[in-house]
Amino acid sequence: MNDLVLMGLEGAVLVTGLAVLLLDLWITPDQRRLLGFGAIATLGVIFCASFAYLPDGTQYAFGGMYALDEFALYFKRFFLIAGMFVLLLSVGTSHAEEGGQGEYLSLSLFALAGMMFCASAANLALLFVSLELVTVTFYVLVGFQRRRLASLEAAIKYLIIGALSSAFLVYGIALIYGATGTLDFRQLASLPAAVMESRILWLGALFLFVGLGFKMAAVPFQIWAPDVYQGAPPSTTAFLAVGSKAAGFVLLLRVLHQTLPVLETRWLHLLMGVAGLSIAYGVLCAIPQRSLKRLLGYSSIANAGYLLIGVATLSAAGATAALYYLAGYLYTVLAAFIVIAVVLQHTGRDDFDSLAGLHQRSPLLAAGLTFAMVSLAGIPPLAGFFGKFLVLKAALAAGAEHPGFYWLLGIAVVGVVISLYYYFGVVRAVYWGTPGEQPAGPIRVEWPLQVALYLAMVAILWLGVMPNQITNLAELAVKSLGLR
Amino acid sequence: MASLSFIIFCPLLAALLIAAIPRNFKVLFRLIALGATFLPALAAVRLFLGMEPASGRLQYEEFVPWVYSLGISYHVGVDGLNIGLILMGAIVGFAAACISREITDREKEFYLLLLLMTGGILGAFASYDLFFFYFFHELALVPTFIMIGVWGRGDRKNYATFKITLYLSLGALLSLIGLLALYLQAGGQTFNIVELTRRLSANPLSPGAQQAIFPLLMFGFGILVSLWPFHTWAPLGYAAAPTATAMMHAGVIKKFGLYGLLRVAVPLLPAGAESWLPVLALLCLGNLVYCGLVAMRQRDFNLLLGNSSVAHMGFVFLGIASLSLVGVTGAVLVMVAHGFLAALSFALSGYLHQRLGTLEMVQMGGLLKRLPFIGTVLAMALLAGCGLPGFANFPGEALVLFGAVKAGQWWVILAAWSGLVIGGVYMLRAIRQILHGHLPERWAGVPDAPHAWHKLPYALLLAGLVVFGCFPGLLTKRIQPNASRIVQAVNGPMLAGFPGEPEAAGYWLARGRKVTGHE
Amino acid sequence: MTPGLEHYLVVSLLLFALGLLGVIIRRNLLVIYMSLEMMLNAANLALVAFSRFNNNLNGQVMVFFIITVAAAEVAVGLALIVALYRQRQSAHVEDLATMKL
Amino acid sequence: MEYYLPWFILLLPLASAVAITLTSLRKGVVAARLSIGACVLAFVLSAVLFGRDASGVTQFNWISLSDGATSFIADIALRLDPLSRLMLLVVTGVASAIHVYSFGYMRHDPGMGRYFAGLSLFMFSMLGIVLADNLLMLFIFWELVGVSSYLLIGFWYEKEAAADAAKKAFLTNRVGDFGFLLGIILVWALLGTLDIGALKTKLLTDPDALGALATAAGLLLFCGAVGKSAQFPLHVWLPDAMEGPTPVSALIHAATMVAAGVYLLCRLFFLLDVPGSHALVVIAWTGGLTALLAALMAVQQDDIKRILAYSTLSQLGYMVMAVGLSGSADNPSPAMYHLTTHAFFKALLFLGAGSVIHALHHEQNIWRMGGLVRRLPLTFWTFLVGTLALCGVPPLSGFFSKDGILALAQHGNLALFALAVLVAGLTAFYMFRLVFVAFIGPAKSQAPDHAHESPPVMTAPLVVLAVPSVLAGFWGINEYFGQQYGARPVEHGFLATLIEPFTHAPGAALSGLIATTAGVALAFALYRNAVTDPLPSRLGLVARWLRDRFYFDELYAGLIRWTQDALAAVADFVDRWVVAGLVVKGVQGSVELTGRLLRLVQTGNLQTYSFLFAAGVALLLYFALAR
Repeated sequence: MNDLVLMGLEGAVLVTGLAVLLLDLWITPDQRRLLGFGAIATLGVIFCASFAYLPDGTQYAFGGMYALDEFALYFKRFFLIAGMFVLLLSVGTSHAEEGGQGEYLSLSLFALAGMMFCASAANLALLFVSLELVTVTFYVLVGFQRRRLASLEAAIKYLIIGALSSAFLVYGIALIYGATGTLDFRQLASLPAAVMESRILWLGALFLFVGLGFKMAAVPFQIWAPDVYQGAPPSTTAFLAVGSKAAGFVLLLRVLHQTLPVLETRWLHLLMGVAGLSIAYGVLCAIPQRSLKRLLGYSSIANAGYLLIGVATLSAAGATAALYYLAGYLYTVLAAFIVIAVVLQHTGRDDFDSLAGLHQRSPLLAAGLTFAMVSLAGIPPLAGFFGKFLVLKAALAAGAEHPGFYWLLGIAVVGVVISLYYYFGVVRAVYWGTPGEQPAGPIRVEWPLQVALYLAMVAILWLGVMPNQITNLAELAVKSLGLR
Repeated sequence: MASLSFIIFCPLLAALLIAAIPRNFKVLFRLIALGATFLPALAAVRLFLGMEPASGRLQYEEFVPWVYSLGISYHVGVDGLNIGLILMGAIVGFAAACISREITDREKEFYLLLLLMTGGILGAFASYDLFFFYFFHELALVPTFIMIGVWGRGDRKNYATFKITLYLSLGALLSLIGLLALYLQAGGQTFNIVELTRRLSANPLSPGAQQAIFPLLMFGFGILVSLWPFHTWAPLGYAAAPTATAMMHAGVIKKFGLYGLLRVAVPLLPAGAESWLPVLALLCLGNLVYCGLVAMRQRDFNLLLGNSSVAHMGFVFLGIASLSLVGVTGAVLVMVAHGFLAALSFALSGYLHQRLGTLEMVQMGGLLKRLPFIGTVLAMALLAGCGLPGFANFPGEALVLFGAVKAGQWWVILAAWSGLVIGGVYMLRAIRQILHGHLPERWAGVPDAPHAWHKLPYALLLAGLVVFGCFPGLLTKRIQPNASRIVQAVNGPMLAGFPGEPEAAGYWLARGRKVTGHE
Repeated sequence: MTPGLEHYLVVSLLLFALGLLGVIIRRNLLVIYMSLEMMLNAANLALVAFSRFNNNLNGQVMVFFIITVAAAEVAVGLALIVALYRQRQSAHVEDLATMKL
Repeated sequence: MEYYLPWFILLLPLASAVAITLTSLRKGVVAARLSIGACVLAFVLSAVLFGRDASGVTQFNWISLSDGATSFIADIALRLDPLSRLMLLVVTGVASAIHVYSFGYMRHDPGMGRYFAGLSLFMFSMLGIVLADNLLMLFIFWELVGVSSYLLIGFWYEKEAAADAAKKAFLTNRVGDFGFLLGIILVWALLGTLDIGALKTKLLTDPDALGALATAAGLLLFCGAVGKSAQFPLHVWLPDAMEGPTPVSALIHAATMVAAGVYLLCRLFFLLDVPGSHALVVIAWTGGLTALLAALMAVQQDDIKRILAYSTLSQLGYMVMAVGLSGSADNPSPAMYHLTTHAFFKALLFLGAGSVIHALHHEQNIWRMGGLVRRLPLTFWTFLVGTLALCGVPPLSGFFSKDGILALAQHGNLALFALAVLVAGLTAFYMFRLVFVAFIGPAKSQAPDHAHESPPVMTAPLVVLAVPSVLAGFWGINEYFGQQYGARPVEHGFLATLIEPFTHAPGAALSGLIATTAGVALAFALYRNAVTDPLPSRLGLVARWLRDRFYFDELYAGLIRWTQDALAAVADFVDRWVVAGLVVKGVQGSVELTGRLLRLVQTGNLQTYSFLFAAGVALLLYFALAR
């Protein structure tokens, strides 16, 4: 029973998902919105409930499969917030007409549950299952607009590359199991050093990293990201950019620091290389981009790189930086996708030209997109600045031991500068792009979206001006991971 | 009223207020902006007069911990080094708001950004915390880009926007890395400059670390100040910028890099300064001579001003690089003087551009006849720009030259040549082409500034130049104690630091702990 | 001769490599998908073999999970491929390149 | 009271300038009254000071910085000693006359307010130079006179020539100031103070304090004088400066400002006259050369003001030469003496020329004048007095002051003596050429027929100035200045003063007289009745060289074009095309190109994607396992 209580948050989300699925059968279409709000409200309750958990150290459930600590809670709250925004977004936009709102909602909730499980995975089996729960539901979510070829195409691409990465992941798990005879994180962590030297184990860990790298959209496993971001419905893309990426990071951090701690130093160079390549690739490819969603796809690759810098330092400061960065990134990306969703709805396009004159058609949307871009560009006082600040600080600190970080810093700085070029390109299109022949009537934003957008903007600003609370939480989380 | 936080947050909160007002109330935006810049200017004057001049102590301090775990706190105060800049910045901010009458399009956003700029840069000057120091500067910097992009002029507007954005961001990031490195090397516990100064003067960093960090700061800040050869953004950017933006950036925001060198880089990294400042002293010749020569060739008045502003920065670099009391004091004086001067010149060129529609100097001529007020002020500004006594630039530049000779830098000869002769050539050429000579038919109806209200910003800025030109002692006696400490941190036996503070190490941390109740 | 761990592993690796090769060079989505299944099964084989030679059952439990998840994946994947086929009358990867660069 | 008097004197004109600028730029008469009042009051106060023999220093702290090692104290410090007391009197006196004259001359110019503001500003700056007891303060006012001169030369800014001349004057002066500033900096670096009194004490106690750099320091300081006093090679601006209103030429470009260079040399004589310094030799020869060149050029000028301008140049050369020759006597008072008398009679000459120009409605070419004796009698007679004084005809003031210099030269350097005598002859020649052609000879155009004598407001100053031009030789000016340098004043009777030159150095006096007579005679022979200039046909190429001022302007124009302007062009090219173009655009372009190339990877084809994914894995394994 205690086990179930510890797992209560995920359980509640799953039950909500099932309830939505069932209720959807009985209610009339006009009530569907209410269903969505109900789900959101439930998530809100669950979010509040998450503060009732006060883990003293790490608590385990289900024979050590499931771990609950501050680290897991940090991410669960993160995912819950992401989930609430995504549901708001999907309720506010009407793409659900095609498939059925109920299904979309419940699938999102299942994906959310998967992510929350990821945060607590303490066993390779749970890692695999929770990750697959996320991935498989996302196959459907990406392809949800199945009459739109782009959505379908994105789904198929995501499916094939995702399955490929799953195969590597599974094989990696097999190899780790082969080398050590266990799937349990605690047992893995307490293995004698001799076993840790095994090349098979290292190979397995690398394969595992392939699977996680796919989730994070880090180079060289980034190839799917632009196409899928572009093709998927905006709410899905937002969830993909925030939740799915964070799921990859939460698992990576846990595997790095709690599961195979002796291998940490081996990871170092690998992570540094991947981080540098991700930043460079994402930033460079984004320069000529004209489609906003695709641009965010590339930007997501670059941001994975920045996050990986934090992770690669293998220090508490770095991990804290990554955690804070993710929090800022969450609101920033959500704000961007809320705007994109509305613009898509009204113009059917998401290229820069469709943004022209946006500041007249809807000052709110223009402001929201500006907030998002400025924050992504890492400019104070918004959240993106403090995130980059912390990441750079952590990298510099790590540079004392590993001079390679100085190179990484160089790439990061140049990356930021280049990224300004296209982020400001977006702002420019919003404020002084010349509108074409499209009707320039004002865009009415539905109130759920308005609320969501306002909340996201406030959060972006708040995180930037008052980062103290989040950094404190992140520090607690990192401490529970065993990092000092 | 005269608290520092009021000076900083009055414009920032006014910006929020403007954001909240619907865009129909056009008059209101301007009124709010005027009020929210006038009050800080007034307060800054009071602060300037009210501070204890010759002690070099930190005054009007305010301290609020912010992110305790990282050692970040909101800590503002004034001493001799920044009081001049704060005064100048506040006055220029007000003048820029006055001058922005020409903006008739999207006033709401314009004034909002202008206020952000003003508040941000004043905050940067007042901050004694590295984080806020940087944070506030970025807050002021970004509106520059947007303003150039939206309200800029000329067909090269877009190119200029991107160029200035990329350059300045690169500079800011480099300096950020440098600041972070400094913070980490000093133990990673506090961003507080006072505390850092104390720690580092007791326990200096290893020379290797200093020599590695100093260039980051030097080039980072240098790019922000258009250090040769990273200067090409400046003339282009200013030529494309709307008047108020050019005034604020060239006059005030640009000084941040110089201030950073003096406040952070040199006193905290004395060994680094010792080995890198000679490089700076050589590069500043690029500003002084090369950019001066380039300015001689410009046909567009704004490009001329832009290049001359770059050239003037060379004096400040030279003064800092001289590492002598006289030179450093002169450098600070030039910073303040150039702030007034650059703001004034760009305000005037903005007036000309608005009335004539062009700034091609060959098309002008004889305008003094039509514009007795503007023309006279312009002539005075240009003469001030070539270092005429009576205006604040002269004592500053002279002190820099004296200081540089004392430091044994023979190239001061070239600097003097640049200041006296090359500067004279292009400034007089401008007067000759714009104000003197025959008045072309097409400008026969150009109106002068009609009444006192229009004349106010120009008069205010000119007054700044003249007051500090005639009584530079007002500033130098405030600067001296601090400049002296900076110089002695590098050369002498005395430890850098702030006089009159409790000497116990960790005082600031303890203070922070007390306030937060944090363990 | 009784087959040792190495033999199983070699077979499993071969299967995995074959599957990967299939994914890369085949153009029909269904075939690609079958290749992917083959890769998963290669992992299953390895897991079972390891389980046998490590003398614990964790690996075999894992295999059940994998088979279950693979089934779900196949269900969703086939549905998507069918949906695509309905729209384009084709299941070839060349017809899936509207989004690029 | 004596403490405040010099401040009053200094600040009165400034107050007037500020008041005019702020209130009455458009009200010319008010402006004139303010300005004249300030000037005359300053003159009265100067006379009071002079009468009291006040001396001492008062100061206001301008900038003061010091730490253990260095101290930099720049005070606005006013020094009263014989040199500044008399100079105050001379400057304010001449200026008062000229201010009054200007009121008549500029009567109908709409810019009169601006004119008087400029004049007052000039007075302020000039008095600052006279009173300065600090090198930096000296430099400040040095620059300020430069700018007021700039403003006044360019007074008629709509005239292209005036605007150009103003610019040229300012920039040429700037070149000299460049050296001056370096000199000040050098002196400060070597001696550690800017205070003139302190410098003097330092050098008295330790004459070798300047060391090996004594010559360099002296010459750099001299650069300032070269610029302001228009010595060769920076003499080119002064003739052009005649584009300004004539009273300005009289005040600034004849009597006071251009003499400031000489005053500077005398003020800082203790810095030049140190053992081991060869600066004085260079100064003497520069002065001599300037005197000769300018006199030669004056011979072939046709513009009445330009002739006077070259004459001024030539006389300034004389004074500078006198300073240079004073090394042995340690007393440059002859230079100051000549400066004083020159101020009187040259101001007189310029005002006379102004009266002529005014009467002829801005006709300045002497070959379009003639017969003005009858038309402008008062102007003629005063002009003649000035001319005679300038030529050094006894017993007029110029004779005594010039004789002092000739005696110095005879005593010190025979080559320079010969040169000085030659210049004296040339002076007499070109001045009487002017007098004969413009006043006495036949009328050469219609213009003189309608000429009328100027109003009393203009002629009165002429008379006032004529008095000292005649009598200044008997006032013991030389001895007064001598006190400054420790010379014992000698009491002479009137007669003794009159014949003193012939008893003291008869050779010099006689040769000067002979040269003057020869000059006048030659002028009489050539120009008594000339309608056109006979010299060009007789001298040919030489005359052309003289007329075209030895092509110095062209030479400088070329020099600037091929050095500074060329450098500027190169720098501009580099900035535009290499730094901004090649480097910045190159970096930008290559980054963008990389981006465009890199994204070609995203083909959209699933097969490529899975291949790249697998390749990525392979790459990862290679790097992770191979090492």
